[in-house]
Amino acid sequence: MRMPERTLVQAVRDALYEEMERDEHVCVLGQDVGLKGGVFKATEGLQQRFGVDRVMDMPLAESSIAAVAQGLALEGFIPVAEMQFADYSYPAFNQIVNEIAKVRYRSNGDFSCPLVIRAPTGGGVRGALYHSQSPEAFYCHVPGLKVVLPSTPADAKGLLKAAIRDRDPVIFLEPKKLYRAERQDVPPGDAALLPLGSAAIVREGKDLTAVTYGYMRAVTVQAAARLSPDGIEVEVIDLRTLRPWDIETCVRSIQKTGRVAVVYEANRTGGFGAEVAAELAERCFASLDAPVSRIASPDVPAMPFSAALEHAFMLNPDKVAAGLRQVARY
Amino acid sequence: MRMPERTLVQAVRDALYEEMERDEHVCVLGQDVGLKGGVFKATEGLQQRFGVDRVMDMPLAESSIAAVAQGLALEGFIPVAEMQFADYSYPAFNQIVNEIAKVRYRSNGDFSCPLVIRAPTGGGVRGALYHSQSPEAFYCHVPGLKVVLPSTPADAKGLLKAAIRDRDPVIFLEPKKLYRAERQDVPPGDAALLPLGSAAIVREGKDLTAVTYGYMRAVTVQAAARLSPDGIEVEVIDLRTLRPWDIETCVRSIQKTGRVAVVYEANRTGGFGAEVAAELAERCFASLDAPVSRIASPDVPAMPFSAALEHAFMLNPDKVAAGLRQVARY
Amino acid sequence: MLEAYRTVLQARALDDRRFVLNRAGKLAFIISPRGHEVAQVAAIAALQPGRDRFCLYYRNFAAALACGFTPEELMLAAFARAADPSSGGRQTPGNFGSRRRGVVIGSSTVGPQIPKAAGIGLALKWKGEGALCYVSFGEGATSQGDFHEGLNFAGIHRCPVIFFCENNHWAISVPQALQVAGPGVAERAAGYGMPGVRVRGDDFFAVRAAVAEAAQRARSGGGPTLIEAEVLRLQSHSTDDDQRAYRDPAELAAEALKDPIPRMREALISRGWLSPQADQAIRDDVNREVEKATEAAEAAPEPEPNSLGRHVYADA
Amino acid sequence: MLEAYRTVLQARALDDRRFVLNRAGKLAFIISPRGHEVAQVAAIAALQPGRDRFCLYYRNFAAALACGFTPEELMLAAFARAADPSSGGRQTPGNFGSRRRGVVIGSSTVGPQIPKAAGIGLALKWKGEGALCYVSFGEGATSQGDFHEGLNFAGIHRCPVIFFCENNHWAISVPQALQVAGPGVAERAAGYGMPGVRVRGDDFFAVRAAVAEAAQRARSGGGPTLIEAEVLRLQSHSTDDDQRAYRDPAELAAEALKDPIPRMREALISRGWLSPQADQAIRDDVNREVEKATEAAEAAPEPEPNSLGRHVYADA
Ligand SMILES: Cc1ncc(C[n+]2csc(CCOP(=O)(O)OP(=O)(O)O)c2C)c(N)n1
Ligand SMILES: Cc1ncc(C[n+]2csc(CCOP(=O)(O)OP(=O)(O)O)c2C)c(N)n1
Ligand SMILES: [Mg+2]
Ligand SMILES: [Mg+2]
Repeated sequence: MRMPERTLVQAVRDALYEEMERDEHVCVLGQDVGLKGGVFKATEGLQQRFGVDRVMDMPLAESSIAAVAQGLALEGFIPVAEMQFADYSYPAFNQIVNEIAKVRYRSNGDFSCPLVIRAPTGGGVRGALYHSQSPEAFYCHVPGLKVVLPSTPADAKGLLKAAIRDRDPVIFLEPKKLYRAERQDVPPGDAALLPLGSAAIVREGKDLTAVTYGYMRAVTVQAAARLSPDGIEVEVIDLRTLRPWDIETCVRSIQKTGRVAVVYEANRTGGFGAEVAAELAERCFASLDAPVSRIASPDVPAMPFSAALEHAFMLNPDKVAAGLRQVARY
Repeated sequence: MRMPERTLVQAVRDALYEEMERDEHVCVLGQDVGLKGGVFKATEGLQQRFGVDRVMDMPLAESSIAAVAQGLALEGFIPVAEMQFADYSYPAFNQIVNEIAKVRYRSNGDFSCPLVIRAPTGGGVRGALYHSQSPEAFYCHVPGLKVVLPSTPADAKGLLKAAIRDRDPVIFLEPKKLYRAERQDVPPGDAALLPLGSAAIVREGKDLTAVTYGYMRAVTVQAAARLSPDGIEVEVIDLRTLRPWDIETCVRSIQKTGRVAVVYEANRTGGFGAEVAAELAERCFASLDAPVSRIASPDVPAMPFSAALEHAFMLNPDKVAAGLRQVARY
Repeated sequence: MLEAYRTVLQARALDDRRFVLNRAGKLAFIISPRGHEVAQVAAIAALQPGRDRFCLYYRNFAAALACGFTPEELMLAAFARAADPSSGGRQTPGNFGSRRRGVVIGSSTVGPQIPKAAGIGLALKWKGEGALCYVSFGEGATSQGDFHEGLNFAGIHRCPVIFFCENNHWAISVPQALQVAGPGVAERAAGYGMPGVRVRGDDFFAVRAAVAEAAQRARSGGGPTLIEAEVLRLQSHSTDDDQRAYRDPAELAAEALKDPIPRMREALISRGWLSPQADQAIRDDVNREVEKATEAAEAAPEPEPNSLGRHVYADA
Repeated sequence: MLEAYRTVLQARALDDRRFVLNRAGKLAFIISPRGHEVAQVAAIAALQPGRDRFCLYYRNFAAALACGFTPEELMLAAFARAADPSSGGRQTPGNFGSRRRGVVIGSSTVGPQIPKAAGIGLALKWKGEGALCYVSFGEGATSQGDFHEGLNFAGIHRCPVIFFCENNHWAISVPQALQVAGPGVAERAAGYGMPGVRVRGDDFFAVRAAVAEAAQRARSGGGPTLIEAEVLRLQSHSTDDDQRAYRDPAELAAEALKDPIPRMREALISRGWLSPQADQAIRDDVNREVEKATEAAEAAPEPEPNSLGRHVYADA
């Protein structure tokens, strides 16, 4: 059977559609998710199919979007809430961090709050300071939350379906730059399911490991190709889930290569790449032939609107290749 | 002249008092900061001295506390806003991260927003899940913010005065466990001033560097003393300012000791200690005789109310000493 | 009716006992419902524990009893014992939760339960079984953005929610005049297209009637109601606070004379539903219960240190 | 008066030009004020740019012109040029800021300017010079907690603030019925103890009068006012949106006939303040200006890539 070619945003939509078909408790809520189908079309057609209750246009108030989702989850529904942009999840920060993440713990297991909060993340689409941020580090620091950040259509579908079935709250960040970047064969139905917490080795190599996620996966793979002619073979690992993250796969790779760079799109200081780098530097100390290096965005609020400044901000294959080369040559 | 013996919370109050005397633009706002003088007494007597405008009791709404402070700053006042507990700064997260931190950048330097947001942080006072959190990593990941976390009365006074005079927004976190833990001679007036961004070597040692901050400074110093009889001399560095942090002082110490542990009270994963560890592991690669180790709190939402569970959660000299010993023996 | 009165007395006696234990250094931290008890018990008396949902706040000690928590359970929470049904000693006492009783676990954070209750209300509306969600909070909480977002959402979708504000006119040391712009909390309701009701919180019958009417509206698809019960905070905010530092002594003295419990007793006696003898019998009984609860709770085991990491996620 | 009319025409002509440039792939992203221009210019006409403060939102293109931004400056922002006075090309056009003009730099985030304006109002009250803070937003923004917190604070302290809601009944695709519980935005004011006024946004004189009255109140210590101007969104939300996907075609067609600019012209002509000839002359002049502004802005240099790291902190 021919698997359908889907973009990442279509894969997200497929996952929502299938899970809503599977379980009538699954519902979608957010700004413009209804007739408009979301500003990126991730919920297109869902309201027509499932009605205005199960696909609910919410007021412009992110805190209440998270809170209402939580209320629904506490009553046995499985809400998938959309934050229109990850940059706009901050008004909901208290609901997410103090409330949703801690429901299970603070009730000593009597209550739980399984829900998904989806949000487009990252830059590269001329979105400027407030439609380009990469806030995953905030959520990765919160015990009680899981954080997923896929980078391919198939992963997005498989992980979103798994997130919806997970028993804990999941922050699901979708790199908007990749929404329509490529088409891929995506398995139909449950064949797509992928467990949370497992990384993918997306390029094999023996000289150097690059650990990355999200849009940086594609950039890193391209960068790796540029090192190949010089005899440097980079192994690229896509984490896919950031909390919990797949330390073992990374460690095994570094034991082979002896070198590792962490490539991430967020601001360098305090980004999730710091956690990855710190952990791998500790675990792999004896195997390392070079320092664990971080290749990340500059410590500038986010990428400006100007194309020239956006370009200056963003990592691209050239910059990443240069960074990888340094690690290889150390 | 005999310098007065002050607790940390008194030193905070002294700094506020002196800065308000010095510059009539300095004002204080927050819940219960007025007649009550703050739930920890950090603003005691200020309203009586400076009046209800300059020391303003705010409604129970953290987002507006941050927003009003920002409005005042934009008009040339120098607000020092209090969040009653750092755990309750999250309702203001959008105002802090999207607004305050980015005013200067997004206006290309036309506007600025110099203000201070003070909040008691950390645990150990039976405050349970919502009066014990250590959220510094969130703010340390935000370009445009500075983050200070002092651990002694003198540092608290000197750094708070500097924060008030700084031209950028500063998040000023005060370890509540230390508010009344010790008394110290604190220099009067401007003699107390300390620049932001400089660490202090608070114990010299040749065998191992422990980088820490906040309440963990005292715990680490005690832990270090337990290693001394075994001939292990730990150099303890108190970062004092977390953004920007004093990398050079740490690097110099590690060049001497060859070993480093980062000790922090926050949840381990994604904590600010990850940034410190990642950076030092990279910078000091050639000098390191052991992996950079992190000694941190478990990935549990925060410390429970039960004394038994609080104790199980918190780092103490025993736990830290055990961690340091491992690094020394690697 | 006498059941409700008994619950009010239980709350007071337990609270008094907790204070003694706090002074003796045995309990770390207490928030007293003193002055709010009658309003709380009256509100719950108009509802259906077991069927309805309750998002309580930290001062709802008497409401928790009315929802079915036993004195011993509340003492277990005060002592942070493993058997505390709300959180196994993880939260400060006052964060009530019990899935089987429909009491939704809260946090110490002021305000977030309000839009959460709107979401629960939406779920209950979808379920269509006539259950409602009751959510309570102080007037300080009405300043939070979450208050507005919760009322707005519930108003738009006509969720079966009762927003119950216990207005004691103080948020720790901040008086209502610096907290609530405009005439009061009840007046906020009109802006959301819902009825707003102000009621004397020391009048058991008035509170119960106001809540019963709101419940009737909620159950029949008429949507949410905002009720403001005016009460007195006859104690400092918590055992960490001393209100004499910021309140007028004359006002405090005057308020001390307005304890709602004697008023409730007199109402019952004047209606012939209670005799002084019966009153004394209930009090004695309650006191014995408090003793037993205290002893049992104090003797109960603390949480196991190695349980610290449990329930962060489902699989641990 | 003709000045204001000219500003309205400027806004329309510039916006039309931006759309052409957007279609030609020269401008990345535009938010049109189409349908809001008259209300915006009327509001600013009642105020004192240079003296007052203005917290504008992204749809306030016409308001920005009324505050003193020049066509060329706004085109520089559209092209994200280095000389864009608001942000040097860092923000999407529509985030207006100019310290010397009292236009407080905003962000693309919906809502946070509302309590910020309350804080600015407090500062202005302290300064005591009679200046006020004007803050505008759509009806969607009224759902944010920040709306409530801002009005509550300004109400408590009687800050000199004008809250100006441009209610076009849509927040991207979400209609007012799913956004605003209750009768409307203006009715929210009473709950905060401030006057709430609803006004037709296509009536220049009515808007100007409402804002002038609010300004008079603010300057004389009477506190804040909430004004709701009813307007139409005669374009899709932005160039990234197509409202035909979610709106009734008949309604769209009916609204297209209600453009407020012809209405304003007719009002001026019927009062004898404008002749058809004068109107044409203004239009020709405005068109020339738009051409010049576009050419100059397109030719202006982009920001230097190495300026990326500037102004994160004061010392860089
Ligand atoms: C978000 C948040 N901010 C601050 C606090 C600290 N705090 C706890 S109770 C309280 C006052 C609450 O007053 P009110 O809502 O009137 O309830 P009352 O205690 O008077 O019953 C404050 C400021 C908190 N718990 N949560
Ligand atoms: C906090 C936040 N959430 C979501 C968005 C995305 N967004 C931008 S404009 C808009 C609709 C705003 O509608 P309204 O306030 O009515 O103003 P209008 O555009 O109709 O003038 C939305 C949802 C945002 N910018 N900020
Ligand atoms: Mg109160
Ligand atoms: Mg609108």
